[in-house]
Amino acid sequence: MSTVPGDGLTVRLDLALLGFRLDVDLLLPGAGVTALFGPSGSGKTTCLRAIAGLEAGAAGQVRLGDRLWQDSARGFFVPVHRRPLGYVFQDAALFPHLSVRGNLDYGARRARGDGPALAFDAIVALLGLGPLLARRPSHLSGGERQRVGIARALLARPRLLLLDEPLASLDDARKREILPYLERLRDELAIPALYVSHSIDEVARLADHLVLLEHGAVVASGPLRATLARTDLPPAFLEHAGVVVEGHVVRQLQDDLLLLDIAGGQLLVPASGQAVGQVMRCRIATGDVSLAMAPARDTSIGNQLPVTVLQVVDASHPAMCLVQLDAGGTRLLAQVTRRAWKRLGLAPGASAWAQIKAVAGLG
Amino acid sequence: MSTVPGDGLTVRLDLALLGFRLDVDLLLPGAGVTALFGPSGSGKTTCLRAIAGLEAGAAGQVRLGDRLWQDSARGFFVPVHRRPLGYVFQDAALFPHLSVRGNLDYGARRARGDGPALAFDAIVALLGLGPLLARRPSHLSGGERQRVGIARALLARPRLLLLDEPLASLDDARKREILPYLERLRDELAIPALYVSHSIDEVARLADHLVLLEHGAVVASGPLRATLARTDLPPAFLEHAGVVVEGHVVRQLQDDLLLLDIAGGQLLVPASGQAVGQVMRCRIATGDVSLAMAPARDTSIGNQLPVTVLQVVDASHPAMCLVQLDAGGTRLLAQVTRRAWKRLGLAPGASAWAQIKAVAGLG
Amino acid sequence: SLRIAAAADLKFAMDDVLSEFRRSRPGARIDVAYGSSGQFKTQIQQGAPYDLFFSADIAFPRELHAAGLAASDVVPYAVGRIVLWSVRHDARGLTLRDLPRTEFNRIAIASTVHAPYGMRAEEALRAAGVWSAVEPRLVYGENIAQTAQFVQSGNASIGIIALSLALSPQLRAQGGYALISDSLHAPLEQGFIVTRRAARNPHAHAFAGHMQTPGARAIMARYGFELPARADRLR
Amino acid sequence: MFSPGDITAILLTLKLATVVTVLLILLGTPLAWWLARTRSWWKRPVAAVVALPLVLPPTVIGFYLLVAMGPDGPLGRVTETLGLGLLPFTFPGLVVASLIYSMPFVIQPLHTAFEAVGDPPLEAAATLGAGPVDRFFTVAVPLARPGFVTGAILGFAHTIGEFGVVLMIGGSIPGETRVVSVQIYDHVQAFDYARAHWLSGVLLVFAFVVLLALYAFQPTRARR
Amino acid sequence: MFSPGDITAILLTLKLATVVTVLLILLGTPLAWWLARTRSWWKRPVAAVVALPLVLPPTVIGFYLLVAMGPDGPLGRVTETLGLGLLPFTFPGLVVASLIYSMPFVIQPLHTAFEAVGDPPLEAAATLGAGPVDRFFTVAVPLARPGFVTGAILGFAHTIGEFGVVLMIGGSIPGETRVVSVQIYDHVQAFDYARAHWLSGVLLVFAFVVLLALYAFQPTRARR
Ligand SMILES: Nc1ncnc2c1ncn2[C@@H]1O[C@H](COP(=O)(O)OP(=O)(O)OP(=O)(O)O)[C@@H](O)[C@H]1O
Ligand SMILES: Nc1ncnc2c1ncn2[C@@H]1O[C@H](COP(=O)(O)OP(=O)(O)OP(=O)(O)O)[C@@H](O)[C@H]1O
Ligand code: MOO
Ligand SMILES: [Mg+2]
Ligand SMILES: [Mg+2]
Repeated sequence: MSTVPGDGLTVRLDLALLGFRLDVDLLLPGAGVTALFGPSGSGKTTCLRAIAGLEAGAAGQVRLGDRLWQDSARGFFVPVHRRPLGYVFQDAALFPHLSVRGNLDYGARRARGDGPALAFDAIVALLGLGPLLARRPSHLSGGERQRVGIARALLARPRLLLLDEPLASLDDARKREILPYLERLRDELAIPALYVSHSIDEVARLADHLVLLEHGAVVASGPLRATLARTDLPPAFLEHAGVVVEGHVVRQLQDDLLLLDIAGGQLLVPASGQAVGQVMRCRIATGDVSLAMAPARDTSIGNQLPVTVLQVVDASHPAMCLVQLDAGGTRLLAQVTRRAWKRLGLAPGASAWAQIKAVAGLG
Repeated sequence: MSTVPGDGLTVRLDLALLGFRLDVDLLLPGAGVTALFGPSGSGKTTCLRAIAGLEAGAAGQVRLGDRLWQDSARGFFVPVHRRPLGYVFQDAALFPHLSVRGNLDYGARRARGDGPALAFDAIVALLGLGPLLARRPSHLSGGERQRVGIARALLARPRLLLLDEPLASLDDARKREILPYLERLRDELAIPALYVSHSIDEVARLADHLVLLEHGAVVASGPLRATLARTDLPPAFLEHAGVVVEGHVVRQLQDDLLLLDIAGGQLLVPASGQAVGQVMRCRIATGDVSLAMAPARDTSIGNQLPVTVLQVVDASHPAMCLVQLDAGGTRLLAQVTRRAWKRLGLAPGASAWAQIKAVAGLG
Repeated sequence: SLRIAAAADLKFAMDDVLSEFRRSRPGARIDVAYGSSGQFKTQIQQGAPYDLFFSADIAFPRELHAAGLAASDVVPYAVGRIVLWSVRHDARGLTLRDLPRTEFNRIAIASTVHAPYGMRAEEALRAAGVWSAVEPRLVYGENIAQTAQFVQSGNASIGIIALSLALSPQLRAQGGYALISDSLHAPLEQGFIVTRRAARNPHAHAFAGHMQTPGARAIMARYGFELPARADRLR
Repeated sequence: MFSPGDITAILLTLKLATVVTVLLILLGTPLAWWLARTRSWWKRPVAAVVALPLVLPPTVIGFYLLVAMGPDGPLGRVTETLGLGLLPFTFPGLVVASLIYSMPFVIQPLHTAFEAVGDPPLEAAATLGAGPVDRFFTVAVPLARPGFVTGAILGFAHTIGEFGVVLMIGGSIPGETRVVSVQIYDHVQAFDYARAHWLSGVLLVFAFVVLLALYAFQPTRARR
Repeated sequence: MFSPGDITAILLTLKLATVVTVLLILLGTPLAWWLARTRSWWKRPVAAVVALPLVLPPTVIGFYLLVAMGPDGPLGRVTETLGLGLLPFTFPGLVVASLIYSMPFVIQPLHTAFEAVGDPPLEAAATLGAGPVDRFFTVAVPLARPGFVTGAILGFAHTIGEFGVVLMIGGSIPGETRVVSVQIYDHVQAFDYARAHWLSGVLLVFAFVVLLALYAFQPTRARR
């Protein structure tokens, strides 16, 4: 992940639609996944379309690394088909006159060559498209269509991936199959991706960078961890987001657990393929952190860290509050009842123990 | 909720599509929400379409209460437009030639009169469609389109709601706005709804009845609580599902909490509008239950119940297992690490304390 | 009122005859349709509301008469003549025997299948012994007016058209013509009938009579029609 | 500029083209709808038969119609029995002939447009309680608007311009069957080019305006 | 049954209809595409002008073409300067005239069909690296197939059947410009009804087969 201008994705766009204006100025990393998050109608799709060059009315600049794609001040505009990108449309946008295979081949045959090559068969297998290859899109289910759209974009060997809610109509099982694959893409291919999603789980898992859009404007933009630890964001967002921590694997334990060194302590995490010494990312949901005044014994809770209370903010339900904690350098966010907050006599500066019920390894 | 045949929705259908066969025999309650759950391509949409009468090739019987809709053995078939239903299509299927208002009016004007009447303005406000009324569907965002589709179906005053992933492309905030409304619909209107969703949260929150589809066949069908407490279902499903408990509100506490009487004890739950004496439903996710050998003190965890371990089954991650617990009549499901399971020396029949980090009130 | 169906070659002569006749019957509504004689015959057989039928070929009114569709005898009113006509060349000194010359690369005649003027043109070309020489260069007009247009537009270097057209105000100014000897082809006998539906139409009988008046005959002659003997009735 | 005959012919033509276009849309719509929706074996043969009159020369069609509608023809017998008299050489006869000849130009675009409507909006309408007729008028017809515009344009223009059939079946009776096309044709045949040009020019300008107005009903393309 | 003249005419007609249909598709496609995609102010006027030749009687169009292509006409001067000679009374002349007259029947359905394609599939193709020409041929054309079928059917049938223009510009030269429509017309005019019926019958049967074959290219409706 890098934020060197010459290496990243610069998006400075201004576009007026009917009753809506998109006005963004973003400098995004040139590798890894940037999540685009925001309520319905906030301009996520419009932003992706403008970056792709599909919005003729968009003024501004788009630059990927050292390649300028658009600079309306200079009248410069690289047409869509010359921008080496892969676009997964919100509604799949498959070619109705081609079979599934025809749709996939369409992208593969025009692959612009400089993006990473992916094996046709591997992608077909991953997305479970084997039995569907001969079908027409009109004979597919909603989720099947979306999977074909993902495969088609990947096979085009893009240098930038634009994903508009690619997993929205997939079941959890299928999501869990595809997510690791997208993670691998992120890590191995080192191509940047812009990922629109309504699912914080997906975002927390995949994204390195987070952009929050509202009413066509950028509310927040920054590295995932830093952004998630901010308490000035809308509570509904914070609650669902949780925090993301990173650490080094120090030991592999039996029972498929890993011991992770993080700033301020150690965590036990379900293994997900990392070797000792590797960096691992985990998400800790606000709801999975409880507070106690002393470490508990004889509990199935495997992780307990001494923490200092930093501040408390409102959660979206009045019975609850969000407590920001510092665990020796690692920021945590706990959602507890106001009742418990009072009963435990907590206040900023107080010491306590954070009991972490679940830590999700994010690969 | 009733399962008297004369009152419920009988669906006995057999339909062959290209490379796919739907063969279901369901008796669903005549009120409340039935969730249709299953992987992509499992036949959820096809099943909804067949119930609506949109699949001409479907053989079998459909009956809503005392009204027969279809009986192919007798050559009886009520055409779609005479079935008083509201259908929210997976892809919205708005009329491209009508404005948003035109789309809404289309359903409202043809409202079949026997379903419950809903105020136009209320629905428009709820779904945030006010500023969009004059727009064409082609000028809407993905989520906006879906919201129009929901409003249109509701305004048709249906006696049966068929909802095909109505919230799939909506953000969490918007979902949280709409869900209580759907809940109110469920409770007040007493019309049955079939709800396709990939989100267990939505399902657990809304559904009274659960149908699991796989490869066009019914894997499980039954009341939500009973079905969620089954441990013979796919672990990926169980993990995400958690359990649902019901109890009576016995007291309103300060800090917006309610005290709930359930079989085997009491629970503290964030209030969501219930009065003392009312029944309230809560979902307890598997990840929110931890086990301890003794009650903990000085912790933010507000709910601790003495339990007996019933059985343990594999979770989808090898480091984890699912433990079924009996809390004096209430079944709970805890997801704990195998390491903790061993460390605490747990086994079927053992006594322990269930610490419940979060209980989500479902209204 | 009076409705007349008249062969296309009569266009100019008939217009003049009619303007005279109209003067004698103010108030009467008189319409003429000019067209293909054969088509008129078919239409009258199917009940077309024409009171008088002036055919370019006397055979058609005869057939109608034989079928009982006439309220009068068949009256021959003119004999048509054909001419060589060109706007590109001076046709005045030419004869049919000049046609094989290469400068006449396209030669227009009316349809030899159904247009009376075309049939006579073919007969004349054969009689002059040039048919096989010119046949590859022939282009056929659907009727005689179209044939004249082929020539007039310069697309055909020369053509065989009706004398009545060559003498018409519109074409007289352009090019010149050479009369083709009527010994080379059967006579273009033209005849008319009063149709059965006009049996009791006084205007129809009046106009039939008017055609025999010296004034009408003079007009016909001016447009190059040869006139049959007065009141000569053929059966 | 214009003779009274020209003006009569223009008015007559307008009347004919309007009546024929309206009737063609009314009659052609159900047939085109059937063609677009049916799964019957007959679909393609019927569609081909609709286009078939096109391949015969207009005058020949006119001839066959003349014979069929004449006193000894099957159609003529029917109209006479019904007390309608004979159709040839009357305005209604012209209308019938033009209907037959211009039919394919209206049916074809409607057929294509109805096919392009697709199932989803019709299904959505059905679930909202719209019966077959209701959804036909409130969904299929509005969505097939481009086809209606094209069909009206082709049908209207072709009825104005066609004259082979009209000449044969109409017999060029002023005020009754002598339409502008016949009038222009007569001017050309009489070498009266000035009047032919004038009349053609007026016809073209007028038709241009009508066509432009029809195109104004063509919806513009949506952005996404 | 048939005279050698009939057979020559049939073959000539086939050749003409085929050449004209192919050329119309080739020439009409870019124009229809422009009409469907442009946001230019000219769009509707141009679309109206394309349909305009329809409103003039075929023989009158033929007359104007005859003059324009003649030695003193603007087109004739061009063809003569180019050493092509004059077009009237030649097969190429017939082709040019038929192109002009049948053009709207091909342009209109193509225009409608291209408009129905819509942006999404073209945008998807662009993001997959397909340039304008590429996506035109691989996306727009296949999706507009119904329009091509309709256009081909109307253009083909109309070229076979139209004879006013052909008569005027062709001069009815056997083997060169005397097509079946003229031949049938001649038979009818010569009261040779038996041969007219025969030839019409054969033409109808043949055209029916061709049209049916064209319809076989019409995609069937998708289920959802
Ligand atoms: N004409 C058809 N239309 C839709 N699906 C078809 C058709 N023919 C066969 N199928 C198959 O039927 C199966 C069931 O499709 P259905 O749309 O009911 O799935 P679903 O459960 O709604 O999936 P999703 O969650 O992806 O929307 C799919 O495997 C699909 O490929
Ligand atoms: N032609 C248009 N097409 C799409 N959206 C338009 C158009 N004109 C105006 N808008 C508005 O632009 C806003 C942004 O739309 P956009 O599709 O980018 O939203 P989004 O963030 O992707 O929402 P969703 O999550 O619902 O897909 C919406 O409020 C929409 O109504
Ligand atoms: O008047 Mo004719 O029938 O064209 O020779
Ligand atoms: Mg969107
Ligand atoms: Mg589905």
